[in-house]
This record gives sequence, structure tokens and C-alpha cells, in this order.
Amino acid sequence: MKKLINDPKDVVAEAVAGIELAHGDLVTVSHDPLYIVRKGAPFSGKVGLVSGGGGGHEPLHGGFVGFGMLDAAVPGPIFTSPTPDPILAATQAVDGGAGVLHIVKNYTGDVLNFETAADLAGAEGIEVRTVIVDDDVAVKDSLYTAGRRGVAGTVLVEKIAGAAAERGDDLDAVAHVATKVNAQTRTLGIALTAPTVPHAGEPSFTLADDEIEIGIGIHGEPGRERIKLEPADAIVDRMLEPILEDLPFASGDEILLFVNGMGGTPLVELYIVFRRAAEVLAEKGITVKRTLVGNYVTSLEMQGASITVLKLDDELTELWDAPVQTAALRWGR
Amino acid sequence: MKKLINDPKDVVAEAVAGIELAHGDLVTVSHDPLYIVRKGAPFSGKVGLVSGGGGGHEPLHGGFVGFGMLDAAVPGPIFTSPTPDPILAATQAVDGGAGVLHIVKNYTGDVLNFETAADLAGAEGIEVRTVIVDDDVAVKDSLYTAGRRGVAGTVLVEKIAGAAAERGDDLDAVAHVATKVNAQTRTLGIALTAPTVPHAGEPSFTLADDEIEIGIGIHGEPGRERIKLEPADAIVDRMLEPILEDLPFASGDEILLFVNGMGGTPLVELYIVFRRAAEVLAEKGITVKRTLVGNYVTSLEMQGASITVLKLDDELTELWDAPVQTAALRWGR
Amino acid sequence: MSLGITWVTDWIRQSARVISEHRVELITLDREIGDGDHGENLDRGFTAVLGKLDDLPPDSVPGDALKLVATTLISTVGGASGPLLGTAYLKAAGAVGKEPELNGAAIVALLTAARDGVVLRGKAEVGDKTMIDAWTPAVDAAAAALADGKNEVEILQAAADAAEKGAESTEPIVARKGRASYLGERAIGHRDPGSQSSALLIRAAADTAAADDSSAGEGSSADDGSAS
Amino acid sequence: MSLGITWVTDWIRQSARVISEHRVELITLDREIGDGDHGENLDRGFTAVLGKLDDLPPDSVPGDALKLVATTLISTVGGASGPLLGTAYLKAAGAVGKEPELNGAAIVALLTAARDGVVLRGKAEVGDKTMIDAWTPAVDAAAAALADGKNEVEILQAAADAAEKGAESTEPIVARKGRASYLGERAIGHRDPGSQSSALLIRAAADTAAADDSSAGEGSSADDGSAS
Ligand SMILES: Nc1ncnc2c1ncn2[C@@H]1O[C@H](COP(=O)(O)OP(=O)(O)O)[C@@H](O)[C@H]1O
Ligand SMILES: Nc1ncnc2c1ncn2[C@@H]1O[C@H](COP(=O)(O)OP(=O)(O)O)[C@@H](O)[C@H]1O
Ligand SMILES: [Mg+2]
Ligand SMILES: [Mg+2]
Ligand SMILES: [Mg+2]
Ligand SMILES: [Mg+2]
Repeated sequence: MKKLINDPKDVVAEAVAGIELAHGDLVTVSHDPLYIVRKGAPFSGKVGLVSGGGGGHEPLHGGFVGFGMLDAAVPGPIFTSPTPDPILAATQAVDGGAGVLHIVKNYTGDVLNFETAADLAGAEGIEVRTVIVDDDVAVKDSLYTAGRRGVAGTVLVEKIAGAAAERGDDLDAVAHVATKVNAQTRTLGIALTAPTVPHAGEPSFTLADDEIEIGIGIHGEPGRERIKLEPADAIVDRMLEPILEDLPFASGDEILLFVNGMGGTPLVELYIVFRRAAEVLAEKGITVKRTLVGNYVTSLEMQGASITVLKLDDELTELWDAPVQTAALRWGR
Repeated sequence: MKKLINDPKDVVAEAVAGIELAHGDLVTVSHDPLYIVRKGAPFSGKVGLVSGGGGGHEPLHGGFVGFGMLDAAVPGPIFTSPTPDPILAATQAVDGGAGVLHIVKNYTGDVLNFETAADLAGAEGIEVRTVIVDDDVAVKDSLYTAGRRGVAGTVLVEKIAGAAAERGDDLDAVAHVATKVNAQTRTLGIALTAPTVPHAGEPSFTLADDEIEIGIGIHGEPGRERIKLEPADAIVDRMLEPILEDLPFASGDEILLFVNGMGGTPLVELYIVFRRAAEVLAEKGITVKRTLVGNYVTSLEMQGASITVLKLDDELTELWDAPVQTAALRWGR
Repeated sequence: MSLGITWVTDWIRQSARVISEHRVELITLDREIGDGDHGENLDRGFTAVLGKLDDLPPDSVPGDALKLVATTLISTVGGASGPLLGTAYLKAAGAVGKEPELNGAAIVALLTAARDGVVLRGKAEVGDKTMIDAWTPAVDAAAAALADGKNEVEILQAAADAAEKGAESTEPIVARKGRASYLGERAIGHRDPGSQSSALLIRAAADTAAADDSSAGEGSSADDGSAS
Repeated sequence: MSLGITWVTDWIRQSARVISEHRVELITLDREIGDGDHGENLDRGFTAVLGKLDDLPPDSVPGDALKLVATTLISTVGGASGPLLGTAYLKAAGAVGKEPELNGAAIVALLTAARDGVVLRGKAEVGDKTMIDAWTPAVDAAAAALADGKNEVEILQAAADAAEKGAESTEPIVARKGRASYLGERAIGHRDPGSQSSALLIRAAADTAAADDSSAGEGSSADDGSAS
């Protein structure tokens, strides 16, 4: 294992210290319990947005704390959900009297820990609503599984719900828009290599030189299927099919197309993927109205990418376009 | 070799097509000759800024075309300088009558090809000035080498010179500020793994599992020294020493600290590096006034990082803070 | 015999020891069909528990120690196993209340409450390839042993044997809860890490009870003469 | 004998062939002490040259063909080698002017101008571990052969032999120009890719001149009876 780290146990805490030093204009950090909070929080009368989850997905979630997006991010150890204590503390820190929305990726650990924190916050009189993000179409049937995972679509939920909170929507309305974004978002990911979790010291899985994983998550879990490497265009075609079938997206739809890097794939490849995805969508009469390309929801140094399609309407487009000022996503100010 | 590409020969052209589709609000693309130009260019009376170089360093340079930064970017094949033709065409496309500044990284190929293009543009009556970026302290003595390489500092030159052009500085003034940024910027890079150039199909060099390269460039050239892997803090200390000695930076200085990822290193590691670098600088009485952390000047999927220190003054700080609106760097609008 | 605070704290210390010894094995199991952190998670949790155990007041009863484990695991483990095992210990603590000594029936109640706690949070059934596949057979075997008139040590040994068999039984099946469920058929042939760690914890209970019992038999540490 | 347009176009085609055959070798040399694109760069350039060669008007002279190579390399190769070799061919074209047939002196002038073109752009000296380490010995050997009264084929063969030795001579030294200069001592033991490709190009000149010459001797393709 080769990494620019000190002790594997300190990876997340030291990285958060780095975030604090690099982005002190945007965020403040609580070191114990560990969470990142928007500078100036709580904002009186504004719904507070808290998200979090295991580390190793940076810039998710810490890079999205700031104006128009999250009020706090709670990082757990690498790939491990945080415990209720820091989630509770972050919830308290961002409560401006209008309640707090928890945005939780659908993993058993995240759901249970946020649930406990929400219960504890509720017991202290803070109104908490929870939106579970589960945009990953690779996981088929929630009757027989832990349900679809929350993956790259989480960024879109955080951005759009953040804009709704920023314009003054109440807790119900913010939760409603977050739920809607999640309902209209579908993602599929693939991996060319596995990540190496620092404390594990070895890659999470092994792939031959000509193999890729289809339907991968963001925690080094193997995907549902392993296939031979194909040209990028063929892989993109394979990825788009289950996404477009699932909602289903139809000719005339306007969408946001998001090509997300898993951390170790160069931007040049992400743009090649984007190009093909946009081509296929155009052929189907689907209009790419907004775009996002880059490493936003990663899995350490894993090579791979995911494609996310969000069906837009006027409200979602307006909220997407609204100003945002965070370390990893910024426009309009 | 495992990459999300189609034919290795089409990598750059297809990626640029992806950039065109993803960022059509910011840029237009000429496919033959291949260059990326800011939407609405040329801007009458504004100095035009053109940069370029081999592909594989994305988001450099295409991701920096837009308001307040570059007017055009000319990508060559992976790690290969573009030829004079597209440089000339891009220069013509951005000339608004106030002349054009070429920002060129100091490699023999880039220098020669830009030189020819500048000559040809001059012959057509376009006033061209060239600023060579050579911020890499790993290359010792230009009497015995091709001279210091232009690496991550290029982003700082492009941002600050772009702001100067945007506020209406004339060609001399823009060239002067670009030269000044370069003169006050020092970078050192390290690599944990090698990149694989698509047409070569094999990693550019091989490193044992416990070895790293110190003083690496951004083209898969081996560095000057190979050492055993050390904890991140020790590596950062090693990197900062030649940087701080070289200018030399001194107690009381105000600086911009830029930790750049080489493409394959996760953000969590970059923040660990940033944390240590900021600590060391603080100990030396150097004030980190502005910061940048992320993958801005990459070497395909190479794992590694560089540290760049730019000595600021009021003018440079103001120009750094000025609004910028590009695919990869954006604030203030 | 019956089992008191000494046994519970011995059990907890032994749990920390076996989890640390099996840390890499649990990470490896979790790497194969999960995300590779299970051994790290539990090791972090039980290390934290060890750190707090010395602060336990001398007049503590078993329920106090179990509650300490519960709150410490909940606030240090994270992931799925933190809330699940945390709740198990919390409910176990509730089941034994302020009782200073646990007889066979109390031991069965403890195990049952622990299992029910996991089910309450995680909604898994036997056969879903989770830690429940270790806990439920353990509870059943313990209840059967109690009905058969076995003593506390024998009850815990029956539970540990059943938990180990239960962990083994997760190998040939697909998962319906937890991360392994994302894998479909590809999870077949791999043991569920949570069932393995739960089997280790229950075995630690049996082993320390047996040691307690034999040292009690030797009269070396027990001041309670009621050993069977 | 003298060498005309047939030789030049044969030389160019043969150059494209050997560069393509040695593409991987040149990439490998460049991977070791550079950035791994030299074979790809020249192959892209000479493939483009081949595509344009058929459009060369039938009444073209050697200088026309050399100029075509120059402009095509400059506009398709990029990197360091594009402008350097492009300038070499451009200056070579200038040196032979409108001459339809090149005698020994013209061949030496061609090689000298090519080398001077590389120096003009790249400022390298012999011993800097660049393509100049092939070109300068080649020019010197060609001039010596001319002075010795050798014919065109012999002159080019002397140049090719010297270029190959020159390429070899880059192995034990450090570089002072080009990317290999960043490596310091670590470049020692590796051959400079540009010196290798230049040696291949000069060898192609000699080989095609010899073939031209022998077929001229057989009277099969040359309509010019002045073969030596
Ligand atoms: N719904 C559930 N009910 C019972 N046990 C579960 C459930 N989901 C997961 N588990 C158990 O948790 C274990 C994984 O724990 P751990 O790796 O620490 O957390 P995570 O899955 O969040 O990484 C699994 O092996 C399984 O035994
Ligand atoms: N200043 C120079 N003068 C002469 N030749 C040079 C000079 N710099 C580089 N070269 C030659 O160019 C070769 C590299 O060409 P190439 O790999 O195509 O370009 P790049 O170095 O831009 O990747 C080197 O092997 C060397 O022979
Ligand atoms: Mg986990
Ligand atoms: Mg090159
Ligand atoms: Mg796990
Ligand atoms: Mg090269």
C-alpha cells in the first residue's frame, strides 16, 4: 500500500484538519466530536442541512459545506459511517430554529447511526427530517437486498436541497424537494481498479488486467458483474441502458448529466465518457440541459466512473442554478 | 493498460469533444485545427491569453478557458506539445486588437512550437508576447539542463494574468504580471506511481511498492531521486525545503499555498499534505493567505502531489481574488 | 454456580482480545463481500471499551458493565455493526437489570434480549447472511440447554457451538441484508464477517465462564460458594 | 551517379517504414529517459508525409520533396522533435534549391544544412545527448568521404555508419538538453531516442541510395545514364 498518509488511524482527522486550514473562509471544524460546519452557522430561521458518512469519498461531504448547500458534514472513519454522537453535535450546531434535514446515503450503517442521532436530537426538541438517497440502479430489488445504495446522486440532492433551504423553504418543503431529486435521479458506476482502505492495507478486490466491475458501489464492494474491458463507448452504452430504463427517461425529457470520477480516473477519460453519454442521450431525444463532470463522490483512489441522470423541471433547474459557495462546488458568488 | 478510452489516437480529440458538450456555456471548440476558445472571443480591446501543451494534464489548460483566465487553450496529443498550426489559429481567434500573450510551460517542444506560431502570428500583424513558466525547483541548473520545467505554478500564472487582462491591462502589463507570478512561484512534485500514456500502453516507469520519486515532472519523466516511502509529514518536509530555500521565502512573507494532485491521488491525501505544509509554514512565520487544493495540473492517473508556494503582494492577491468563471476554477460569478 | 460482575468484565476483556487477534481475519472476510472495515470497526470499539472498563465502580453489577459496552460501541464503532451490536448489549443490559448474579435463566434472557436488539434495529431474519445467523441459533441452543437443566457454563458453551455453526452456515447462501446483499450470487462461498465476530464474542462468553467456574471451583477468586 | 527525385521519395517512404517498424523501440527509449512519445510522434508525422507524397507534382525536384517533409512534420509531429526535424528538412530543402540531381557535394550540403537547422532551433552541442550526437558525426563523416572522392552512396553510407555510432555514444553520458536533462546522472546507460531515430533516417537515406544505384546499374528504372 502506497499512500500519502501518516498513521492509517489518523487519515480522516488529519484530512479534516487540512480542510479546516485550506477552507477557513467557508467552514469551521469541531475536532471532538469530529464534524465540519459552515462558517456562521446556525442561521436563524434557515433549515439546517446535515449529511455525512464514511470518509474516503471526498469531496463528499465536507467539500459541499457552505452557502447554498450543506450546513454540516460528519465524516466517519474511511468507509465507515460516523457514530451518532458527532451527528447529534452537528445537528445541534446547525439548528437555527427551523429544523434540520439529514441527508443520508442508503447504507445500513449510515441509516442506523443517523436514526439514533435524529432520535436523540428529537429528544432535545430539534425537529429532524431524514431523506434517504438511493440512486444506484445496480442494486436490483430491495425485497432481497439492503436496498439501493446512495452514490453520486447525493451531490445533486445536497445542492438542490441546499438551494431550497437557502431561499427560505421550510423543513417540509426542503425535505420534499430533496425527496423529489432522489426520486428523479439514477446512477450506475463501474470500476477499473479497486481502492485500498488504509487500515486494510490491501486492495478491496482484485481485477485482472482486462477486467472491469459493472455496478460498483463507492466502498470497494465488488459490483454485480465482472466483464472484459471494452472500448469506453461500449461501456457507456452498457451503463446508460439500466439508468434510462429504470425511471424511465423518455424523449423530450430535460436532464442533468453528471459524469463522476471515482477518484483515480483522469479527467480526460471522464470527458470521453461524457461525450458518448451526451451523444446517446441526444439520439434518444433527451436534452442535456445541465452538466457536471469531475471527481465529486469518490472511492479513494479507485479508477472508474459513474453516470448519473437527473430528470429536471423548472424548479429543479432554478435551484441547481442558484448560487453555491463551497470548497468543491461554486458558482454565482 | 486499463483506461476508459476508445482508440488511443482519439483520446484528446474525444475528450475535447466532451469538454465542448459539457461546457458549451463557457467555451467553443475548433476541431481542426484543435483548440478551445472562450465563448464570445475575441474581445475587442482585451489582451488575449493563449496557453497549451500536451494533453494528459487536465483540467490544464482547457478547464481554465473563460472569464478572467484564458481566452484559448491548445491541446496537443497526450504529453506532446501541439504544433504551430493550432496555436496560430487560436492566437488569431482571440486577438481583439490588443495583442496576445502566450503562456508556455518550459519544455523544448512547447517553447519551439509556440515560438514558430508566434513568428507566424507576428508576420500577420498580431502582436504576441510570450511568458515561459518554469516553477519546478527539482531541475537544478539551467546551464546543464533544458531549464526548469513549468508545472503546477502554471495555473497561478494563468489565473492572475487572466485577471490582469480582464481588468484591461495592456499587453506589456499583462506580460509583466505573468512574469512576476512565475518569478515568485516555486513547485516541487513527487510520485507514488507512474502514468501510462495510452499509445505506449505501459507505465512510464516502475516503482517498487515501497518507493517514491522525488522531483517528478508531469510527463511521466522519472524524477531526480528515488527514495523509500515515508510518512506523509516527512515527505512534505522534504518537499518544502528546496521550495523555501529557492526563492528564498522568509518569515513575514504572505503566500498562496497550492497542493496539487497528480491525478490519481485521492483528495483525502492532498488535504493531509496541505495540513502538514501549512503547519511547517506557520512555524517559519510565513502566512498562508490564499489556498488551493485539488487536481489542477495532472499527469494522467499518476499518484502523487506537488506543493507550490507563490509569494503574494497586494496586487497579486487582488488579482487572485478577482472573479473567474471557467470549468475548473470559478468564483465571484 | 452463577455468573457475576467478574465474569462479565472477564468476558469483555476476552472479547477485546479475540477481536484484536481476529482483526485481520474479519477485515479480510469483509473485504471479500463488504467494504473491509469490520475488524477495524470492532477493534476500535472494544479498545475503547477496555479503556473505560477500569473506571467501572467496584460495586457494579453485570447490567452496568453491559451498558458500558453498549454506549461505548455505539459511540465509537459506527458502520452497521456499531448500532447493531450496541443495541444488542443495551438490550442485554436491560434484560439482566440490577441482578448481581446471573443464573442460567438470566443468561438465556441476556442472549435473547441481545438477539432481539439486533433484529429490532436491523430487521434481519435467519438466512439473510448476517450476524443474526450466529445469534439466533445461539439463543435457541442456550434455551434448549437451560430446558435440559444444564448449568451456566454449559448453556454458554452450547450457545457458542451453535453460533459457530451458524457463522459457518452463512457461507453457501446469498445475502439479503447488509452490503453483501449488493453482490447477489457472488456472495456465495464467503462467510459473513458479522456472524463470525458474533460467534467469537459468544465463544468468549463461554470460555471466560468456564475459566471463572474452574477458578471458582479452586476457590481462588469466587467468594460465592454456590458453584454447581 | 547522382541522386534525384526518385531517391528522395524512396528515402522518404523508407523513412516512414523504418520509423513505423521502430515505433515501439523509440517509445521505449523515450519512456526510459523522457516521456514515451517519440516513436508515436515521428510515426504520426511520417504517416502524414506518406499521405501527401502522392500529391507531389511529377516534375518535382528533391528540394520540393524535402520541403513537403518539413512542413508536414512541423504541422503534425509537435513536441521537441517536430520543430527540430522539421527545421532540418526545411534547411536541407533550402540547401539543395531547385537542383534536380544531387551529387556528392550537394548531399554533404544537404546533411550539413539539416544539422545546422537542428542546432539553430535547439542550441544543442555534441555530447548533450540529443539527435545532434547523430547528426554531427554524420555530417563530418560525409564531408570526409566527399574529400576522399567517394561517390554519393558511399558518402551516405559513411554518414549512416557515423550516425549509428553517434547514437550509441549517447548511452554513457548525462543529458544537457531535452527531457533527459532533468534526470541528471540517472540518464546514464540509456540511448537518446532522438539520436536513434535520426540514425534510422540517415541509414534509410543510404539504403535507398544504394538500391537506387544498383537498380540504375541494372538499367531497370533509371533513365539517367550517368551512374558512376
Ligand atoms: N440488517 C442487518 N441485520 C443484522 N446484521 C447486519 C445487518 N446489516 C449488516 N449486518 C451485519 O453487519 C456486518 C458488517 O459490519 P461492518 O462491516 O462493521 O459495517 P458496514 O457494513 O457498515 O461496513 C455484516 O457482516 C452483518 O453481519
Ligand atoms: N535542444 C535540443 N536539440 C536537439 N535535439 C533535441 C533537443 N531537445 C530534445 N531533442 C531531441 O528530441 C528528442 C525527443 O523528441 P520527442 O520525444 O518527440 O519530443 P518531446 O521531448 O517533446 O517529448 C530527444 O530524444 C532529443 O534527441
Ligand atoms: Mg463500512
Ligand atoms: Mg512529449
Ligand atoms: Mg464493513
Ligand atoms: Mg518525448
